[in-house]
Amino acid sequence: MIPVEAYLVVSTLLFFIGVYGFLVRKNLIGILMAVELILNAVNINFVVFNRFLYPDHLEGYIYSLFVIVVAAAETAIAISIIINVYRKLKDVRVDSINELKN
Amino acid sequence: METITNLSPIILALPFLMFLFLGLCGNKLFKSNPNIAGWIGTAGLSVVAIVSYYIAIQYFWVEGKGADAYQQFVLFNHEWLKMTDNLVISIGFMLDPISAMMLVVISTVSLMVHIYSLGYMHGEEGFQRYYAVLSLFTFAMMGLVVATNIFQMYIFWELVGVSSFLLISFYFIKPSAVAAAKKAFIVTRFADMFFLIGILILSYYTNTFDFLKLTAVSDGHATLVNNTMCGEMFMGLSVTSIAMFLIFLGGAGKSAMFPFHIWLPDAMEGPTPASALIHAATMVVAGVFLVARMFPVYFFEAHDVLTIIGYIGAFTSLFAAIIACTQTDIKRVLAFSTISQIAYMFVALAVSGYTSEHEACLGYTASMWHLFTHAMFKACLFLGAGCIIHAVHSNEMNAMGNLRKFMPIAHITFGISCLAIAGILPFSGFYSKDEILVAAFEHDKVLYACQAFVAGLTAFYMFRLYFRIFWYSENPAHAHHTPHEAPMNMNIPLIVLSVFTCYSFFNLVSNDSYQLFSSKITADRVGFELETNWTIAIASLLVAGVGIAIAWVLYKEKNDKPDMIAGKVKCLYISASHRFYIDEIYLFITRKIIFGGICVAIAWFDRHIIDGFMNLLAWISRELSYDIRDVQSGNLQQYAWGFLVGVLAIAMFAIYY
Amino acid sequence: MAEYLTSIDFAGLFTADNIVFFILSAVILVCGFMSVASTKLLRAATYLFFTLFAVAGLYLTLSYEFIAAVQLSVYAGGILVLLIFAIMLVKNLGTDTETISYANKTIAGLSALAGTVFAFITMSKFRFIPSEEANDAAAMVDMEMVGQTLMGTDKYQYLLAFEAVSILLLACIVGSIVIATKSKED
Amino acid sequence: MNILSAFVVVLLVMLVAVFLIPGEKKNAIRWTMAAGSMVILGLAGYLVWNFLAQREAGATDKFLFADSTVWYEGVINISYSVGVDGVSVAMIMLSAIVVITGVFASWAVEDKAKEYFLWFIMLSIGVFGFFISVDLFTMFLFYEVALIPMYLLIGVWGSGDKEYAAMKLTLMLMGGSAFLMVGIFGIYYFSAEDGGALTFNLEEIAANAAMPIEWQRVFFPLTFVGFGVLGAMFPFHTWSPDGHASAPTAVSMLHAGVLMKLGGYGCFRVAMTLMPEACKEQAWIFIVLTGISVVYGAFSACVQNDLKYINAYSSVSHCGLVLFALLMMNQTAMTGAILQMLSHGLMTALFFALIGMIYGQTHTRDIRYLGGLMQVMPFLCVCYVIAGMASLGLPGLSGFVAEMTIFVGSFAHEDLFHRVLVIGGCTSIVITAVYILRVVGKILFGPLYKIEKVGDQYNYVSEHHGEVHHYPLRDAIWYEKIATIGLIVSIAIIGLYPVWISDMISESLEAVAAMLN
Amino acid sequence: MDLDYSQFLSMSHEVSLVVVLIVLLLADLLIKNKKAFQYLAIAAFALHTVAGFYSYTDLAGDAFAGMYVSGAAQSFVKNILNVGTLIVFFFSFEWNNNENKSGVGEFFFLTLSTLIGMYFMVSAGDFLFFYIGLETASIPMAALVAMNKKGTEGAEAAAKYILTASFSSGVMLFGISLIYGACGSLYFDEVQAAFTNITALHIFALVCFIAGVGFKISLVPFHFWTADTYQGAPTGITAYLSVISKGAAVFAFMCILYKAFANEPDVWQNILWWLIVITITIGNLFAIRQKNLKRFLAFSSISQAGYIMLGVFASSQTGMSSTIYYILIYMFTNLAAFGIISAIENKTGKVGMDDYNGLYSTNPKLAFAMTLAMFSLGGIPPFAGFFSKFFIFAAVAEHGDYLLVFLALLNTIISLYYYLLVVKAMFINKSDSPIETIKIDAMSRVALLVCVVAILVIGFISSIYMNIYEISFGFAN
Repeated sequence: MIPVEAYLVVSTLLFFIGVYGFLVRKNLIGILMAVELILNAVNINFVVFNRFLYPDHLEGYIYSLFVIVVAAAETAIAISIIINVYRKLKDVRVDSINELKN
Repeated sequence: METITNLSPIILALPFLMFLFLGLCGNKLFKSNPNIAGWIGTAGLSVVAIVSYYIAIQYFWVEGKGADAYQQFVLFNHEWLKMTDNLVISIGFMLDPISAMMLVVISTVSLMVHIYSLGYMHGEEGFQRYYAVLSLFTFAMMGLVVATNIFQMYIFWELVGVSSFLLISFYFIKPSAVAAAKKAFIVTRFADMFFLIGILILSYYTNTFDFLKLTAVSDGHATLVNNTMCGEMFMGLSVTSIAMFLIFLGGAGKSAMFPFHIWLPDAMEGPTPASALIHAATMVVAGVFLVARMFPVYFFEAHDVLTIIGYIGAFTSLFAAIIACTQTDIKRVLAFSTISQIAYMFVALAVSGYTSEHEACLGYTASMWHLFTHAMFKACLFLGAGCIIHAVHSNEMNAMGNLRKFMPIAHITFGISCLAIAGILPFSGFYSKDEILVAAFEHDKVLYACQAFVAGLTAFYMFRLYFRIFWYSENPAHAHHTPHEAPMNMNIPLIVLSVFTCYSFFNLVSNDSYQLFSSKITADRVGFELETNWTIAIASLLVAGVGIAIAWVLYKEKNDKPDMIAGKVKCLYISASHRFYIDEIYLFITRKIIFGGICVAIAWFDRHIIDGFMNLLAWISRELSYDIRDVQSGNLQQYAWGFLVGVLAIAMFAIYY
Repeated sequence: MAEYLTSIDFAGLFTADNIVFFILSAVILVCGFMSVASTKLLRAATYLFFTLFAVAGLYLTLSYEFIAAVQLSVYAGGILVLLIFAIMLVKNLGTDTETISYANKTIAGLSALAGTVFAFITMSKFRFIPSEEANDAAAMVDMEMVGQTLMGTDKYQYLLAFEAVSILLLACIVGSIVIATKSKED
Repeated sequence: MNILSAFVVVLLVMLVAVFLIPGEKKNAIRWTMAAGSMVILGLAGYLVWNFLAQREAGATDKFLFADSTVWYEGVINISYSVGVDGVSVAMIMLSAIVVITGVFASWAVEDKAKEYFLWFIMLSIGVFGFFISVDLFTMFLFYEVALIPMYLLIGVWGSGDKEYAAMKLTLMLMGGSAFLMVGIFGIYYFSAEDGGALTFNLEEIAANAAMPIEWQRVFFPLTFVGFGVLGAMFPFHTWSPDGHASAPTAVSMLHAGVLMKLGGYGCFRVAMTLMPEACKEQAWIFIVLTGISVVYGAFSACVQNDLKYINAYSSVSHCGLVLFALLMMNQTAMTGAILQMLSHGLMTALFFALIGMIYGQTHTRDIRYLGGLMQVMPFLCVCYVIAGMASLGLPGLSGFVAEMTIFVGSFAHEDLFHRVLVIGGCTSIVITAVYILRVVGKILFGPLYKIEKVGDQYNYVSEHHGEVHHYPLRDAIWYEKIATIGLIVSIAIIGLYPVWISDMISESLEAVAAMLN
Repeated sequence: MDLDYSQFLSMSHEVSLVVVLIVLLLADLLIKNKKAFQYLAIAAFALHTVAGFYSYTDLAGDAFAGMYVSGAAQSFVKNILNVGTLIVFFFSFEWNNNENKSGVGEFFFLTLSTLIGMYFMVSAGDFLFFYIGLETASIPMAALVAMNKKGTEGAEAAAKYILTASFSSGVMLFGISLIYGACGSLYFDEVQAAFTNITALHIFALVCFIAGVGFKISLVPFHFWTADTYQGAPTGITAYLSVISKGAAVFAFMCILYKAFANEPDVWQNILWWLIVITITIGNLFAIRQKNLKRFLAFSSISQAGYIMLGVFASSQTGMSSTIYYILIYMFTNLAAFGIISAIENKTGKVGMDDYNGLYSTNPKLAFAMTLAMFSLGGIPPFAGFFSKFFIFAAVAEHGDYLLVFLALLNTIISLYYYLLVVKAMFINKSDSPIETIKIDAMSRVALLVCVVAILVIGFISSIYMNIYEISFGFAN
């Protein structure tokens, strides 16, 4: 049987790949994609913990379901906001939303 | 007794009320005719004088004499400020030989000055103010001499200081007067600080301010001081000595002893009558009075201090006399002469014994006697000088000369007073000064020699003054501006005071008057039989005669001998005429070291270091605020990075800390 | 070290389960990394699709079919499509290559690496004890159970969350419309 | 209603009244202020008389006219408690005098007079509230209420570098209250033994005396420094010169006259009374600091050129003496300290009033550019001399009484080191004389400087950036006279007949002094 | 399976708000007159608010087997949120009438959606429900932020907000997943039981969770979005974000810490200690030099968040009550400030601090109200802010951490400095072209009056704080 730790390694790596992506991606949509990676990593965690450690109840299972749903909603709003940014600035690069600072 | 008690408050209350009345409404009420203010003041003071005389006479001849000694009466004593149950400042009235004598001195001179000023100050701006302050001074001086406790004395001590300030700065438009007033006040204030510290030390140990308790004597000790302070040491010195020395320093300040003497010559910037009253007759002897008041303590518990006082006095008298020989401003000459004469009184006290068993017990009497006679003749001299200045509109000797034909009354009274101060028989100065010399001779030959020499110097410079004013060659300016005799109200005081100077003529009538002081005013208040020591008397007469003779030779007529002599001892002459540069030293210390060094440094320190530190704090937060502004870069990914690093750092901190 | 290596049953590693897991993990990680490292955004989206797919596969191996299905339909079918729409909508975005400075990469990479290492260290301190029931049939989830869990009101049942999330979705729809509709001034 | 609360209520009524009067009716506002502050003064006089009568009749409570209403309970025990002992009565009297003279001194405020007086009343509320409170919370509340109006009063109506000064003053004082607040929490949470009901009531806290010594060591310095900042203790005094220099006349008066007293009063009432053991341990540190204040302030004053700076530094010196004496911890010295607060309050208010009045005409306070004013405005100048004399401790005026009580009391300390410090402190009486006379000699006496006489009218001539201004000069007007005479009379009353007030104060200090010894 | 739908009825606040939501959805379709719609919306919500107070006492206990927790404290907090939201609606009236004509219905719908999300957070008894509440409260908020149609700021602010929000929720989820892995449950009470004998993993999970919530509360270093978003958002929304959203998050956070992590308080207290100090200091330092009032208030609200967290840190009944009390007063105070800014911005479009120079001479009443708000924020008596600060410090002092009190108090000096800068601008600074005398609309005026009265009197009415104390449940142990 595959140990929980193995899954954890995968999810953690995926999580930080997502974080890395968030930090380096040059445009907003790319950043949004990185967020999806992060959420997937989290989901793996929930599912694996549920499956291997606490199979009595479906807590992690349901949680990951909800995360997927919320992620979808979030993405929808985020994309419409990005489109909005594009409409205003004709640009979706991160550097372009740099008016508000200091 | 009851009468005295009932009358005594008048002596303090009347001048004070007069001060308030004249000070508050004088300007308004007497705007059209300021003289009325003067008359009211004089009238008030006459009442005070009468009451004072009455009390003094009653005390000396009726009430005062106890079984073997004069008693010390506390006529009233009102609690004024209660610090602890024992340390209470009261305002009271103590009647004993010296205070009774001082009542007479003060009221006499003050009355004379009041009368004199009616003429002298006539038409001056601030006439009412002048009389108000004179009343204040009289009040303060009276309060000082009748003090029942040392703190009351300190209170009035300060008050005479301030009235002196106000009188010196009477011509406040003149910068020199203002400077002199400031100098007088600050120098005496500086000395007062020592007085205060002395009081603090004394009261800390004895737990009382009361003179009666402090000066009570039994078994050859000032009991209270001996019991509480004996053996207490501070830095290797006896605490008693320290305290008493500090108290003496307070007196030295008021009495212009070296090195606090610098304020007195400058104080002559004030109106001349005020100088006569304050800076010649009364206030400046407060120091002598203080030491006399505390005499038992000095004598029994701090005799070493008394010795120091003696040497300081001797030095000061010599020092001032030398300077007096070179001054050309007549009021300054008189001022240095005052310093010198007061120093005499200190010497007398210093050499005195306590009871007639001790050697030189007449020193105390002599000191008080000299105080009395000096007050009279010096006031007379000053008032006379006032007349002269009034006449020639200058203080400088050069503006005078040959005035005897213009001002006969001034000439005669001035001459009599000069004789008195020179110690020529039969004028009052002879007796008092002679007793001092006798006492000094008995106690310490060095002091005697010094004082005898000073007596000669005194005679010299006083007659130098006299000749320069009344003889010498006439100032050509007088041709078109003839000096004239002063009005009557100025001359009467001169005459009255010179009569006092000549009081020794009464000796011819009765021996009692010769014994007047020795029978009544002694340290132990018992009295003794005074005998003239003719050896010393003749010696001092001779010395005085020599002095007068030299003055006669040099200054009777205009000649070049004085300049020649001055040329011979150029160095001495110049430094003496510059008062031995003591003022310059003071100026250096105050201006350069205290102001320029300490004050400026502290002010700088305050602005730049202390305040700078506070501003630095503000500056740091502001700068920090600007320095970290780029953290909020506006870049989304940097925000996330900050978030991540924050999480990691906090987690590490929480785990490993 | 040698002792540790010998203690591992290398032969036992190559079971079917393990091989599937390795492959899926490799796909997840490699494609995940490619999706953030790729310079072309459309490619990145494609890599992301593979990653999502592989994650769904992972769920399947854990016999959580329903969640795998949701993953596929919502993520691959919904979110990714949205993303691609957006990429297409924005001019040149699909074809532009983006260059990222090395400094940026280094800092981000090091931070992420530090995070990873740190996460590993913390996790290694904790002993996860697998449930004894983990391999039982009880651990399998059938649809009825999922339904009951979602619709129940007892403990470990999530009707409330289900209802709550509906409000969220509704609000998000409204929100998206508000933002996306061109205002009259534009 | 309790007579003590009446002070606050009357002020609140004034606040509302002034608020309701339209801003253009300046005279109505002024007379409302005058009437209100008359009432306050009357109340204060009545309070003093009644207090003395009750003590005479044998009332032995620590605080008379005590009254208490529970405010917060349970979670935190706060009550609105009032009460006065001799010390607070003296302070209330002082405040009443300064407030009414302050009103007259502000008579000439034209710009936004209404707002000015609103903040002025607010300040007064804080002051009176502070002195009547015996509950630490309300005390602190009123304390801060008194501080904050200063910002606007200086910032809006001040002169010179007013914005900087106002900000500095406010921040430093609030910094002090930050220290203070920690101390107050400490006091509260150690106000009763374990399990006892915590309380903010000063009397109960003192009675419980529950704070362990190791905590006292922490909270005493915090509290003392907190109040000490307001008391201008070295090295936290630098707000004072700038603040006073920039403040409008009446505000300087109130601030130096009353507000700074809050510091000393608080040090005594809170820090020392509630944490006596730590006070005994640490007093020497603060004695050294305040001793430095005394001499340092005086020396600094000697070389200042701005009249207000001189007076501000002199306040540093005098207020230093207050704390110095308090820390000597015997009845006489503490009595002296309270007397000094009283006396300094009155005379510094007088000083600032006079400086304001002179400045109002000459438009400069720099003593280098003034001279001979005595001929021009004799009334003001005579008052200035009197103020100066009070400041340098002339007998017959209040300063002497206070300083001498302090010196005698402090010198009674049994420790030699302390006595030596007292001697050091004594030097201040000389330095004070120096800087007071410097001013008097420079600007009041001497020939006219920069003043020209045209007919009967004197004009001050000043050149500013090549422009020549002629400011007409005059002597005091009636309201200025009321303000100055009122203060001088108070100073003289204390100076001439101090025994009643010193007894009143001394009585209240007996218990505290006994505890501290 | 036993489905007890009647449990929904015990969620009176939520149900009532959902009803309002539905009514508004329908009304938006039916009523074309935007003004009338606004009146209706405000009236409906006001009704809900009032009703909220009546449901105050009869509710207690849990529903849905502990997933939903409601007690007097939660009810009270919801009521506070209601009142705050109502005031925000009042202030936004003018803006909705003019600039947001096309999106009035959406404005209300989205705002109320986020509000219901906050209800969920407040009443959560389980991490899942909490998470959903949090997202409900934050995702639609991005849409609200983007409603600022003027310029590019709204879009930028919304983009920054939504992306950082999703990042932070990712981190928080990671933390929650680890908590789940370590504790085996997501119900707070069960986590409490299991969250003992902690390891590094527990702490890491906890920190991730704190970061996620800290993002909402804008604790440093999770605060970066705050200033940008506040500045870019419509002023009404900024007010809403800074007060309502923050208040709800703090309370929810407190409940979770006091319940779920009650067994290991030292760990999170230690973390919070530093977070608070850093938050207050950094917030203050940034606020010092801000020239845009909205941005200025953003940083001020960051440092205020630090102060609020002091009550959480205190971990006691007093701590909880003073936190709620602080939120209450902070709400009125900050809303007053934002109300004035919003009113002036609506009329003149000016939000710079320099624009406020000489405001007192032209708009004395507004300047006066602003001064009150600034003094109250700075904690100056006798205004309400003083009491809230005092009580929150008292809670920490009761906990025994005097050093923290001291540091926080030192920071109040800095904060006082910049609050006084605003006062200085209005009263002292001279301006050649001050903002002209403006007449603000009746709605804002009423709301402003309410805020000012609240600032003036709340502190003096002791029963408010005492009642809050009664209903606070405090630390679980």
